[in-house]
Amino acid sequence: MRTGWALLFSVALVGCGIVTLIAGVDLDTHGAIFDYAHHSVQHTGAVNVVSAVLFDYRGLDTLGEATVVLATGLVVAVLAPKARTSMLSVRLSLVVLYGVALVLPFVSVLGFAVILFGHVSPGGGFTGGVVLASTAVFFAVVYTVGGQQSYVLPMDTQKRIENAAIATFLLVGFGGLVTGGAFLANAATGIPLGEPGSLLSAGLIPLLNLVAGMKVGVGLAIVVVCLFSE
Amino acid sequence: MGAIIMTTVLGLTGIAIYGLLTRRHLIRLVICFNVLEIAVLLAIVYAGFVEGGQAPIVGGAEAAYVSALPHAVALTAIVIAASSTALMLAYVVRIYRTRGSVRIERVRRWRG
Amino acid sequence: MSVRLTAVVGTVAGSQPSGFWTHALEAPVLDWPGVFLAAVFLVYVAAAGLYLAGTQPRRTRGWWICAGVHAGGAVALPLAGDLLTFFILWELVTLGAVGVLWLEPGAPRMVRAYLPVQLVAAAALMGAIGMHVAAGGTLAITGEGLIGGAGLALLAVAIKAAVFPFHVWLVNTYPQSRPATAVWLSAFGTKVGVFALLRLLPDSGLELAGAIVAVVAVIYALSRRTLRGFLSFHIVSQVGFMIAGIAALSGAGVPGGVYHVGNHIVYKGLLFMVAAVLIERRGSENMYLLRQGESTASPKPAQRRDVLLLVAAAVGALSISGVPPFNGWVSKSLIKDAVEWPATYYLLIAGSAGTAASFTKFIWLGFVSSVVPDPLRRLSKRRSGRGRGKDSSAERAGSVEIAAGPEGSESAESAGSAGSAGSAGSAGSAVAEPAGRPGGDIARVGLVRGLAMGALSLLCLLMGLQPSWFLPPAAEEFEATVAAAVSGLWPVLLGVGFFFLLYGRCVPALERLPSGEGVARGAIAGFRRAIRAARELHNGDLRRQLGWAFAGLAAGWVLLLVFV
Amino acid sequence: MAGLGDSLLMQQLPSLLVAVPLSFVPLLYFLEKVGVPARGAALAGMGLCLLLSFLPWVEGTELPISASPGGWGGLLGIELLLDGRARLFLPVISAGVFVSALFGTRWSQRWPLSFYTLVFLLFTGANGLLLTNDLFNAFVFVEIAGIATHALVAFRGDGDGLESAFKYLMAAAVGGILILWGIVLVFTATGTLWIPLAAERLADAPPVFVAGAAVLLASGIALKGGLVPMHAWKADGLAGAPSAVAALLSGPILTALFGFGLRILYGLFGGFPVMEGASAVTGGVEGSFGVLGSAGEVRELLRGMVFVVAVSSIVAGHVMALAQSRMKRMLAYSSIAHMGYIVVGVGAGGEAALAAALTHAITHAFMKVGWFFVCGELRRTRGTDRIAAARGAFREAPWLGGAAILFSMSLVGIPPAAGFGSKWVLVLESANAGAWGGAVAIAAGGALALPYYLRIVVRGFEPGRPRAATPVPWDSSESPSCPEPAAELPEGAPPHDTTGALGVRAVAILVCAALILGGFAGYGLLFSEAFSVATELVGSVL
Repeated sequence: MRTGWALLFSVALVGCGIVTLIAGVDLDTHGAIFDYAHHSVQHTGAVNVVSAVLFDYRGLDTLGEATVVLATGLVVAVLAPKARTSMLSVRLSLVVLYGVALVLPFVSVLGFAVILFGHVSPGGGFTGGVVLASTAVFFAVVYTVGGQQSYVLPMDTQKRIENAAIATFLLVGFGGLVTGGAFLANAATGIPLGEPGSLLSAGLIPLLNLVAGMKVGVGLAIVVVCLFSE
Repeated sequence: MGAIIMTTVLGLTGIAIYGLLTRRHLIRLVICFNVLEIAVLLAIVYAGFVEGGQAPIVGGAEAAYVSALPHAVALTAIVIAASSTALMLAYVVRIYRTRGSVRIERVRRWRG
Repeated sequence: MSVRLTAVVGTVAGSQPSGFWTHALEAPVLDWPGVFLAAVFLVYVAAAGLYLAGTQPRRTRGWWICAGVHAGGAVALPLAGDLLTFFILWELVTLGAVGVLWLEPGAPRMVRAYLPVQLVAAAALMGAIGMHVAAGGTLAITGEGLIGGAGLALLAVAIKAAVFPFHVWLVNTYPQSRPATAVWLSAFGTKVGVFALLRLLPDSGLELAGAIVAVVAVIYALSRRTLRGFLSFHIVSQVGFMIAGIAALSGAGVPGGVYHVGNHIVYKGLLFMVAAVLIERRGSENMYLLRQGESTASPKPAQRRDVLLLVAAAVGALSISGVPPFNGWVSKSLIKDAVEWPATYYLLIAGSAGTAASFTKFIWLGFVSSVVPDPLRRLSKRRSGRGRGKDSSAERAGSVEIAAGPEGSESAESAGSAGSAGSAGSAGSAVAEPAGRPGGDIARVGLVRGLAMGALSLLCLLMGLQPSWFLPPAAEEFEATVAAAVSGLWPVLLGVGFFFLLYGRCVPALERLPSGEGVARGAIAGFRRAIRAARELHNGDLRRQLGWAFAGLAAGWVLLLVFV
Repeated sequence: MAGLGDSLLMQQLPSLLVAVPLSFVPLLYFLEKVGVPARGAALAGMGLCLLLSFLPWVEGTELPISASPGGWGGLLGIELLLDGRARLFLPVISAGVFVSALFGTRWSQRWPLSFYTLVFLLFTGANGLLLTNDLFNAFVFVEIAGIATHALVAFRGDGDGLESAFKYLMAAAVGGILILWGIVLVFTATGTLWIPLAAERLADAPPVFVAGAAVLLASGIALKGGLVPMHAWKADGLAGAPSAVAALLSGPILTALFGFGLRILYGLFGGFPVMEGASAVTGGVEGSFGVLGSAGEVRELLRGMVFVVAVSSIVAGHVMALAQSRMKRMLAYSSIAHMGYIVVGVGAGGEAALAAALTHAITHAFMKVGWFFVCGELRRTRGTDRIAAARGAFREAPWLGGAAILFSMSLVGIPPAAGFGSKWVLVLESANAGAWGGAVAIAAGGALALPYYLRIVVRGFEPGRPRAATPVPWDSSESPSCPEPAAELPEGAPPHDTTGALGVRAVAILVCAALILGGFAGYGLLFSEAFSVATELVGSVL
C-alpha cells in the first residue's frame, strides 16, 4: 500500500471521526443509563461495582473471555515446538537471580490478595490473574522455561488448572440455573450475600473471582511460556 | 478533558491505520493493531466518564461514581485483545521459523 | 422426470404466502402453437430416433440419456404453463445438448463454443423473468408475454435461436459433431428459442430484423464449402423467416411463423439425415468433393440407393426453397403475405431466392454434376497452393474444412454403420450385429434409414398438401392465401438461375466474407485480460487487503456524512 | 411433550445452547484424562447440541424465548433471545458443525483434544452470536468464534496454513475492532448495550453519530463476512486451512454472522424498508435522519451503497473464482459471490426478498460445506487441492463425483438441487422488490459460476491420473532444522486415515448431499418458514 493512499485513508477516517465527535459533543448521556453504583450492593452484595458487573450482571461476557484465553493457550501450545529450548543465553547476575527469588513470594501473595479482595476493593480476578501470570514469567525468564516447568507448575498441571477453572465457572452457572432459575444466577440461588464490604460477601462472586484469576493467570502463563520456548 | 482524550483516541487511530497500511515488519503490524485496540479501549473507558466521579467502589457516603459498565467492558476487551495479540505473535514466530523472515513479503505466497 | 420434480415443487409451493409464488405453477397451456410444436417435436424424435437407432452402434447410454433430456425438454417446453417450468425446461434443453456435445469427439472445442453463450442466454432469461416480475407480472404464461425485461429476453431468444450476430455457437457445433449427432441436435435448440420469442415477446416488432437475418445468413450459407456448415447457416436463415413471421402481427403471421418452425424441423432434419448419409458414403464433407469421392469410396451397389437418397434430398431442398406442393411453400407464403412493410417482403423474396440457389448448388454438387465447376476448381487450387495457414484460420472461422479429428472419427463411424466391405467395417458392425452378417447389416441399416427419411419426406408432402390438418382451426382464410401464392414460384426460379449463371463469379467475393468469430475472440481475450488484471490486483499483500477494507469504510463513511 | 414448553429446559434454552457446547471444552479434557477418546465424546456432545438446537421446533414452543444469564434482564445484564431467526439458523449451525467434525478425521487424529476443543469453542461462539441480544456480548462471541476459527486454520502448522491463519487473524481482528468501534458509538449515544433499548434511544441521537455507528458496524461485519472491498483476505485465509475447517468457516460461521447482521440491521437500525413505500416504514434511524436531510434520500443512498457492494461482490467473486487453480481458493471466492447474493436479498427490503435471502443463506451453508468436503476428499487422495490434480479422481470414486456434481448444480442454481430454488426465488423476489440490478447480477452469476465447477467435474471424470500426484513444495526456504509439527504428507505416503474413517467422511458428504436434495423437495416448507421469520423481522421495526 503506497504511503499516499495510506495517508489519505487514515486522514479520511480520522476526519470522519472528528465530524462524528463534534456531532456528539452535546451528548449528555455519559455512562450507562442504568446506575449500577446505586444498586449493585443491594443486588449482589459486592462493593466493587466493576466486579459486580463482571461476575454477576455480565457473567456471560466473563465466561466468554475466559474461554478466549483458554483457546489462545491451546493454540499457542499446539503451535509451539515440542523440543523446548532455554530462553535466554545471557547469563544473569546473582543479583537478579536472588532478587527475583526474594520478590516472587510477595508478588504471588499480592496476586492472590488482589483476586480474593476483588469484590471489596479495586482489583479482581483479571488483574490478580495477570499478576500471578507475571510470577510465572519472572520465573521463566530468570530460571529458564524448563525450570519454570519442572519446579513451579508443569504444563500438564497448568492445563488441568485451566480446565478445572472453566469447569467450575460452568458448574456455578449450571448450579444457578437449577436453583436460581437462570444460568450464572447469584443472589437468586439463595446464597447469603453477607455483609457488604467483608471478605465473605457478595455470594458467589469471590468464587468466580478466584476461578477467573486462576484461569487468567495460568492461561497467560501458558501463552507466555510457550512463546518463550519458541 | 474530553477533548484531550478524544484527540488522543483519534491520533492513535490515525497512526495505527497508517502503520497497518505501510509497515513491512510483521511485528510492527501487530503493534499497530494493538495501538488501534488501545484507542478503542480509551474511548470505551471515556464513555463511562462522569465529571467529578469517583472510582466505582461503593463506600458509605453517597457520591457520584463513574459508570462501571464501560470498565467491565474494557476489561473484557483488553483480555480479548491480549489473546489476539498473543496469537498473532505466535503466528509471527512460526512464520519466522518456516519462512525465515518476518518481512511482509514472506506472507505473500497466497495470492491471485 | 422434470415434470415430476416440478410437481413436487408445485405441491409444496401451493401453500406459499408470497404473492406471485402462489401462482408459480400453472396448468400446461394447450393452445395451437404449443401443441403443434410439441407434436412436431415428438414426431421428429420418433423419426430421428429410428434413424439413429438403426445406424449408430457407437452411441453410448450416456449419449442417449443426454439426447433424451435435450429432446424431452424441447417436447415439453411448448406446453409449459408458467415461467418457472419454462425456465427449467429451457435449462434441460441446454444441458442435454451440452451432454451430447461432451460425448462427441472433439468435445472441448464444441462445448467451449456452445456452453458460455448458452449460459449467458439462461442468465438473461432468468433476469428477464425477474424484471418481468418486478414490473408486476405473474409467472403464468399468457398471450401478452413479458411486461418487463424485454431487452434481456430478446438477448436470450437471440442466442438460443441463433439470430445472426449470435449464431457463432451454432455454426461451430453442429458442423463439427458427428453427422448423426447433428441430425439429432439440429431440430431442437433453435426452435425452442423461436418459440420463446412467441411466448415471451409476441409483439417484438422484429419483422424487418428477421428478414435481414434471413438474407445475410443465406449469403453466408452460399459461401460455405462444407455440407453441414452450409445447412447450419440455413438454419440461421430460416430462423430469420420464422422471426419475421412471428413478429408480423397481422393475421397469418403467427400461424405462418409457427408452421414454418414445424416445417423446418421436418425438412431440415431430413436434409441433415441426407447429409449424414452423403458424408458417410463419400468420406468427405467438402461439397466440391462429394462427387469425386463417389468413385473410390463407394462400389456399385450404392448407386441404386443413391436414387432414393436423391429423392429425399430433393424433397428437402424443394421444401426449404418453398416449391409447391411441399410444406415450406405453405409457411413461406403465409409469412410473406403477413409482413407489413414492403422492404421486409422484398428481403424475404431475396432470402427465398438465395435459399433456392444454395439448394440447387447442394443437389447439383451432391448428385448431378460430374465435374466440379471451373471457378471452384481454380479456387481450390489456389487455396492448396497457399498452404495450411489460411486453411486453419478459415476452419476456425466457421467455414470448416474437414478437420482431422472429426473426419477420422467419422470415417471410423461410417465404416461401422454403413458397413462398407472392409475389415474395419465388419469389426465395427460386429459390435451391433454379433452374427457378423455384413450384408444383412447393410440391408437393415438401409431399411431403417430409408424408413426414417421416407417418413419425413412424406410428412413434408403432407404438410404441404393438407395444411388445414395442421394449422389452427380458424384458418380457412389462410388457405386462400396459400392457394393464391403459387405465383410465388418466381423467387425459386430466380435462385436457380442465379446459381447456374452467376454463382461461379460470386464465389471469390463470398469467400472473403467477414465472420463474427473475430469479435467473439476479441471479447474472450478482453475477458481473459480482465481476469488477469483482477488476479494481479489481489496480490496477497496483507496491507493491501486491509487498505481496501479501510478504503471501503472511509468511502462509505464520507459519503454518508456528506449526505447526512 | 405437553409440559415441555413451560419447563425450565425450554425457558433456559438460550443459555443452554451457549453453555452446553462450552461445557464440553473442559469435559473433553477431563474425559480424556480418564481414558474416554475425545472423538467419541465430542461427537456425542455435538449430537446433544444438535438435539438442543431442534428443541425450539417442538410443537407449542412460544417464541421468542428470552433468557438472561444471571437473571438480570437485558437492561442490567445480558439477554439471550431465541427468536424465529435464531430458531431457523440454529439447526443449520449445529448440523454444519456436526458434519464438519465428522469429516475432520485427518487433523483430529493428530490432535484430537485440541481439534475438538476448538470446534466446540467455535460452536459456542456461533450459537452465542446468533442468540445474544447484547452488543458487547456479541463482540465477545464474535471473537470467540474468530479465535477458534483461525486457530483451526493454523492447524496444519505448515507455512501455508500459518500464512492463511495470520492473514485471517489480522483481517478478523481489524473487523472486530471496527465492530467494537460501532458498539462504542452506540453505547456513547444511548448508554446501553441492550439492542432493543439502544434502538429506541438511537432515535434521539445525532444522525451523524448514528451514521458513524452504522457504517462501522456494517464494515466490521462485512470484513468478517468478506464482502467486496473487504474480501481480499478471504481466499488467502481459507487456502491453507484444512478442508473441514474451511467448511466450518464458510458454513456455520457465515450463517451465524449473517444472523448477527440481521439482528443489527433490523434490531438496531430498523432495516431497509420496502422500496416503493419507503415512507411507510418508520424505523429508529429514519426518524433521526429526518433531522438533516430527507430520510428517504439517505435511505436510498444507503441502499445504493449496499447494492454496489453486493453486485461488486458477485462479479468479483465469480471472476476471481474463474481464475483460480486451487479448489479452496475458488470456493472461497465463490463464497464471496454468494454473500453478495444474500446481501442483494437483504438490501431489496420487504419480507419476500428477505425470506429468499434467508433460505439462500441456509442452502449455501450446506452446499458449500459439501463442496469443501469433496475438496478434502480429493486432497486426501491426491495430496493437493489443485484442480489439475483432480484428474481421474471422480472416475475412481463415482459417488464423490456424483456429490460434486450435485453441489455444483446447487451452487450454480440448476434444478434438482436446493440452490436452484433459493436462487430462483432470490432473483424473482429481489426483482419484485425493485432491485432489478441485483437480480440481473444474480442471474448472470450462475453463468459465470458454471464454467469453474464444470472444469473440476470434467477434470475429475477424465481418465488417468495426474503425473505429479503430490504437491510441489512451493516453500523451499523452510529450514529443515525446524521440524514442522504437521507437514504435508510425504510423497507417496499412504492416505493418513484408515478406511473406517473414510466411511465416516463419506457419510458426512452424503449427509450434505441428502440435505441439498431434501432442501429442493422441501423448498416450499423452508421458504414459508423463512417467510414467517422475515415477516417477524420486518414487523419488529414497525
